[in-house]
Amino acid sequence: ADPLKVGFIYVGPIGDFGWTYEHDQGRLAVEAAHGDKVETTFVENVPEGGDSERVLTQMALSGHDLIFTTSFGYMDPTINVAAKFPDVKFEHATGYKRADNVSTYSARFYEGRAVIGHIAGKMTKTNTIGYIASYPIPEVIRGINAAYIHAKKVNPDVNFKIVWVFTWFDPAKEADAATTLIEQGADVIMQHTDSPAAMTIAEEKGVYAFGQASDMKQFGPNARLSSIIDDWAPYYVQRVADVLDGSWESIDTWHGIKEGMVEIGEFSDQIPADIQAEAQAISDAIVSGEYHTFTGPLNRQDGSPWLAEGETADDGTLLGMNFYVEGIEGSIPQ
Amino acid sequence: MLRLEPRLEASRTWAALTPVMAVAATMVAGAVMFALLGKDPLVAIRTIFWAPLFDPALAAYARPQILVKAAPLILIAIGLSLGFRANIWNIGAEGQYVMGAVAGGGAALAFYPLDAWWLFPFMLFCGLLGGLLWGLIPAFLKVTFRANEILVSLMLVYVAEQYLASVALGLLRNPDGAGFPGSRNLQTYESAHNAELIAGTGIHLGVVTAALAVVMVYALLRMHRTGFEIKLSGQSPRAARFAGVNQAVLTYFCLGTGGAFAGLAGIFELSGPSGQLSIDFNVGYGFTAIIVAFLGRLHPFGIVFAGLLMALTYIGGEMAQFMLNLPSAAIQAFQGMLLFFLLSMEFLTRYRIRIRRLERN
Amino acid sequence: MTGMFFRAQEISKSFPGVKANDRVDFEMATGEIHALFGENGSGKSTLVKTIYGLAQPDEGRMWLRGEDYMPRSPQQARAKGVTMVFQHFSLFDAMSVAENIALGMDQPPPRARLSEMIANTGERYGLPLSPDSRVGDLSVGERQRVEIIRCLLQDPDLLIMDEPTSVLTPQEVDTLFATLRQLVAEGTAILYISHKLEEIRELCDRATILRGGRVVAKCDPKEKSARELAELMVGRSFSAPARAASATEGELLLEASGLSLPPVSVFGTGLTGVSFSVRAGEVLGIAGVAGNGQEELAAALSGESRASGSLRLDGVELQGKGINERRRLGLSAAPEERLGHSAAPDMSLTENAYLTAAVRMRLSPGGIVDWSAARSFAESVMHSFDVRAAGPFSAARALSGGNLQKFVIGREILQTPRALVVNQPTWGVDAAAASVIRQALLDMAEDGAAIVVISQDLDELIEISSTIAVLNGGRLSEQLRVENVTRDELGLLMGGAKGLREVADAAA
Amino acid sequence: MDFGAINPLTLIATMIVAAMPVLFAAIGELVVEKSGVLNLGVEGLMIIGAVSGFIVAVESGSAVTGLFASVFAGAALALIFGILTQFFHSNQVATGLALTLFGLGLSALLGQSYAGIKPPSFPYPDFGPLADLPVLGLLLFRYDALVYFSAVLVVAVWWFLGYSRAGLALRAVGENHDAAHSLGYKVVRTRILAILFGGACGGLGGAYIALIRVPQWTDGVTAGAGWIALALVVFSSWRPFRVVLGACLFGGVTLLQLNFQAVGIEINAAYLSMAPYLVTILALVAISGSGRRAALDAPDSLGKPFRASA
Ligand SMILES: Nc1ncnc2c1ncn2[C@@H]1O[C@H](COP(=O)(O)OP(=O)(O)OP(=O)(O)O)[C@@H](O)[C@H]1O
Ligand SMILES: Nc1ncnc2c1ncn2[C@@H]1O[C@H](COP(=O)(O)OP(=O)(O)OP(=O)(O)O)[C@@H](O)[C@H]1O
Ligand SMILES: [Mg+2]
Ligand SMILES: [Mg+2]
Repeated sequence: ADPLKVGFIYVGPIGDFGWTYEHDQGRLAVEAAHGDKVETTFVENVPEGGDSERVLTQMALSGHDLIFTTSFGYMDPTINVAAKFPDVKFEHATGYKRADNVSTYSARFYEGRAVIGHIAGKMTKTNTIGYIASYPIPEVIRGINAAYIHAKKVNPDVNFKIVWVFTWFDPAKEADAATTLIEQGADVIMQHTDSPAAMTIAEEKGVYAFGQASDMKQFGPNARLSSIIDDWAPYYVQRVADVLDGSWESIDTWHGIKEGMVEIGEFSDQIPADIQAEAQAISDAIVSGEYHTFTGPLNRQDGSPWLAEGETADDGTLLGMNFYVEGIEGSIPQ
Repeated sequence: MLRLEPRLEASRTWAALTPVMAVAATMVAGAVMFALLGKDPLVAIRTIFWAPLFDPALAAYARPQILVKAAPLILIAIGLSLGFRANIWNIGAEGQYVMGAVAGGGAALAFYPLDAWWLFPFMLFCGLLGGLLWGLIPAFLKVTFRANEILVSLMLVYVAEQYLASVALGLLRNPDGAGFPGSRNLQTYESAHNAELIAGTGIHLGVVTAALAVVMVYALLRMHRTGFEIKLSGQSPRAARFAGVNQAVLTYFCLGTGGAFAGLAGIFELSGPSGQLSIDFNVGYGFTAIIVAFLGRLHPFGIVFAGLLMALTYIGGEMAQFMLNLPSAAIQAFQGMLLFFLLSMEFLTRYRIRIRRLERN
Repeated sequence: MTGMFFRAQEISKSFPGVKANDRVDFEMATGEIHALFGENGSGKSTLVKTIYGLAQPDEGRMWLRGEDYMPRSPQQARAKGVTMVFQHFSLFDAMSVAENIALGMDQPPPRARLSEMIANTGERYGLPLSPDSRVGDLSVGERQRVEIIRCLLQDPDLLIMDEPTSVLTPQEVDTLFATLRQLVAEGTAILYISHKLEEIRELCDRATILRGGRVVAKCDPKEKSARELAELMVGRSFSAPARAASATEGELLLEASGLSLPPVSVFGTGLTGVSFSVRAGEVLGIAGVAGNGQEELAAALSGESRASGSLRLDGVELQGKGINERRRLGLSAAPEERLGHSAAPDMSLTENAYLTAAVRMRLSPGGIVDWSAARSFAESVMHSFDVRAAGPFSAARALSGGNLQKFVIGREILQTPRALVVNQPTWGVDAAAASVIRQALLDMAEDGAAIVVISQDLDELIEISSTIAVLNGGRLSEQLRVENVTRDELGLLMGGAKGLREVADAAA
Repeated sequence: MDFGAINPLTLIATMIVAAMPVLFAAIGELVVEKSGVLNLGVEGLMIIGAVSGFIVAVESGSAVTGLFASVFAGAALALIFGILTQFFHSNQVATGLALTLFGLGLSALLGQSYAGIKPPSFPYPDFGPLADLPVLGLLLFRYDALVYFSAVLVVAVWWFLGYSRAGLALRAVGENHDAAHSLGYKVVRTRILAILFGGACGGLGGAYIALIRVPQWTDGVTAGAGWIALALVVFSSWRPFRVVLGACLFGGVTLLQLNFQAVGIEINAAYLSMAPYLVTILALVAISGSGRRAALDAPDSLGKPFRASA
């Protein structure tokens, strides 16, 4: 039989070493895992909006059986095109609209941030952690909260300096942001942007940082403490297998460390063994389900209660999270 | 020895021939590049130029899509061409496009979920106005302070982009969008949706408007005093003043028209193919349109041709990506080469090459 | 022919569509002032550009001091002692005098030394200049000094001057001639191009006359009358314009009082309290050296710039009215610069006819241009004024200077305005075309129009004006009957004398 | 809110480094514009310089070799622009934009396999004890070598334009190309050389981003710096030293904005990010509206095509 045709559309170039790069790694994993049974194709740098709808239609027309649409902004185009091609299956990343032939999937990156938040809280000497944030959306706010809660837990004096750069990917600006934070006393840098620029700066200035999206070890051999890696490969390989054996159906997936969609990069030797062990313990507890990143008691920034003692956050609140937890300074830009 | 001799009048034959020659030359140069990338050059070229028009599976869908993709380019370029002919350099159409979309989209969303026949025309009007006003800023600064409009309009692009980001995250953010940036999708807002006119083609009112704009500008240039004034002030500003042309009015007119057309393109795109006002709503039509305007030699019909050619290479390029695994960078470089060849061959319309012997003792 | 200082043989040069030089033979001796003249477009500039290395001939040979000479660039020409002052100044407004001069030299000395040389040379030839002033701030006469000093600093053996006097006062011309004679006495040969035949007779030892790119005559200009020279030039005889004996002046038609205008640019001149009045049938001549406000006055009258003061046409106040409104009321204008001001170079004659005639000829009712009416108007201008061109579709730039000038003046005259302002109607126009234009202006006056002619050519003004006034530094002198003034008096007024009384004092 | 956290000295030092890419590109474009040519393709030149500098640095293991490569690559791309505009008389605005489009595509193509690689590091001159001086050490003696080179370059361009014969000729060509031609200056040759110089500087500016400032190769790494450089030339009214000032301001506004955020001053970031562009517009209005002298510095033949008349 003809090989299964699997298409990917990417919002950036596959060489961005961030978001799109990791999705493309997933594509390559599909090829490796399924060999001759599949043929994969991709179109990169596709703007969200009308262009993506056209590209998706053309892919559907040209005989693709399964199409991964790997950016939030492809949500409505995916739904539109899926309605016209009921026989083609779609997988949309990070969105919330589904259909009979459209699944959604996303990763619980915040779980990873809990782990590195813990490490950061322990490792900072200046008690100042710099956070490079992209856009004020729930996903990013979730990450800040998760990291803050866990840093604060182990270091009550910790203080987050957050700068919003309003870009996912602008190496020069990210580098500037890192420099600024370091000059203002941050000795650990976290980022929710995709380029390794901040890591490089951290290496240069002798402070710590965490890899984001990919491991980034080569950019900061001394600076890098650990990393949160997006690993789409297990999911992609599985979903293709589902189509191949006919068991594919529309589902909503939100996977975390447990399923391997979020991976904590290897701990650096800079982290003392006991802290490594603690961090590993958090990760293990999350995997086993014993522990939820957002477990009460937690208040909102304004002091109003959010979660009572022992209560854990529901996915609905997490997905729409638009507030800081108590203790974080500053406000979310509007 | 080869000699270049200027022609007294631009050659119409060459004007028609050079685009063909430029495309041919690009195919040759592109073939070399594709071969270096390890792809079959003939297949690659064929895919880019042929598949969108004749591929059995894709052409029926892709053909009207070429019009859809070309429409904003043509609409913006035709507006810019007026200014360019008058020596008024609006290179900020990208910003005017954004502001048109923001203004029009904002107007529609302000009334959400109103169901009224007048909303759609009102939205278009606001889009036009948004682009118009954004275009009038460089006009005002040029007329009042003699500030260079190239730079002012360019700077305003970045201001508009920042403004877009701020409203996509704030004011116009979809309240039902789970906190994600971006507005409601106008495609699901019945009275503001710029729906396709012929089912399945994607052709929407913006395509028709672009065609109308081409005809209007053609008529303006050919028959109306304003068209004459535009050409005159472009060719010799002093003669224009002597002819009684009011340079300030003309500046407002050209930058305003360019802005209004770009704004219209923005709101058509937003309420139609794109649907959602997001941070990355604009994808460079405003800049590409400048090149389209020049490739079309600032002539209305030339702009139509250039716009369609650009759209063809976009769509063919996408096909080459998923059919042949060509990287998008290769397509972009290929388009760049096409532009260079078109620009360089234009000189054949203005010069003739003479081969002659040197006679010297 | 080795005895000759410079010799050109069978020089030919073609441009698309024209043979600018056609087997031109020509020679000069050391210390000779040689005139080169001919109609517009007869190939004078092309020939001298060849000598200066700016153009390479298609055919032909040249010798300098008996050696083969074929400069490939102006630098090579300068290295051999050949320099040139251009018809259109080759100066850089935003730069200083010293920088401008340095740019024209191949090995300029250090700045301080150069300034010293400029001062010395200026003193020696009576051409004072301040090395540090910006050229843009200088008057036209001073600009020419910059050009000349630039040449003199190179100790030229052959100095080429392409129409150097068209912008000078008679007094400045005298100074220039003195300089040139001094140079000749020092052994420099001068090749002198001019349309002013009287000047040629006064200054030059020999003359070569070009027509249609060919040498048509060589003569000693001192032995010929100006009229004979002119006839040699155009190849036929022609008559001087005649003023009808019956010409009578009617009532007051155009009246300006207290027109003032601030300078538009750093380098410009303004206008201060300009007043005059012109009757129907009267030709007012406005004399003056270029750069004393002529363009500004023309623009203030035409409506291109907004001056303060009052301007009335037949009692109707024109101030505050735009150029087309003035045309509608009957005041038309023809500016000095043909290409790029009166006419758009790349547009057809039809479009150029529409350019000013839209209002009076009603060529665009309701904004829609009636191109066929515009074409027939253009054709009638071409026909009435013998404008030679391929047709109304020819681009303005394809016309020779004289033909284009006939076209732009004819275009105004055929619209039958009540008053017409023309600036430099015959500048750079050959004698035959000039006489056609002057005659047309006189005819128009005779038909009852008021005419203002701004010109730097005193002979022309004396020939056609009924009254005359002098513009200096943006001020207009009193208006005098032409019979009551002499050339010298006018020259002094042009040079800055405040009024005839002062002129009289100077004479005493 | 705590202004104390902003250390003015480090901020200035960082601003200087942030200014380098646009400074190089702008000083090159200044020379190009002084010769009367408007090259809107600076962004394309920078990105090509960035990618080729990066590739060569990685392959040769030497950042300095990479910089030389970027200079050549920038000049080579600029040569295409030069040939099209000077020999084929193509429109400068359109050709410049096409250059940017082509540069972005080509750089992405060339750089495909270089993403995610760390380039060799760039030498910092060792000033020994000078670097430890209290204030001056930080302000003057702790930069990479290119910062010092940029100072030399700016002074050299200033001297060249103002005091050298060739610079005088270049200005003459930009001021009035017809007059320069009739005096025998090679207008086209001068402009081609200026364009090459501009390309070399643009390439160097791009390489500075990819090799020193960020340092890494990613698609679109120059992120609009070329456009800033263009604005900067006008902002400085074509004077070399003002380019330095402007470059620090431009590079600095982003840094200042980030610093404000980090100390908790809440100004809408979008509006702060607009600031540099609004400032340029204001500067443009100020120099165009008031200073007649400033207007004089604008090369008179800027952007006009030159056709030799003989
Ligand atoms: N190559 C060109 N570049 C710039 N402007 C042009 C060019 N060709 C035509 N135009 C202008 O565009 C307008 C329309 O020109 P077009 O060539 O269609 O008219 P035409 O050929 O004179 O008439 P027709 O199409 O009826 O033969 C006119 O104003 C013309 O001056
Ligand atoms: N660069 C050129 N390209 C095309 N034609 C040219 C060029 N230069 C001159 N010509 C033509 O060659 C002819 C001779 O021109 P030239 O300038 O030598 O005349 P001229 O005698 O100096 O006239 P004038 O008295 O008006 O200065 C004219 O028909 C002119 O149009
Ligand atoms: Mg036609
Ligand atoms: Mg001449």
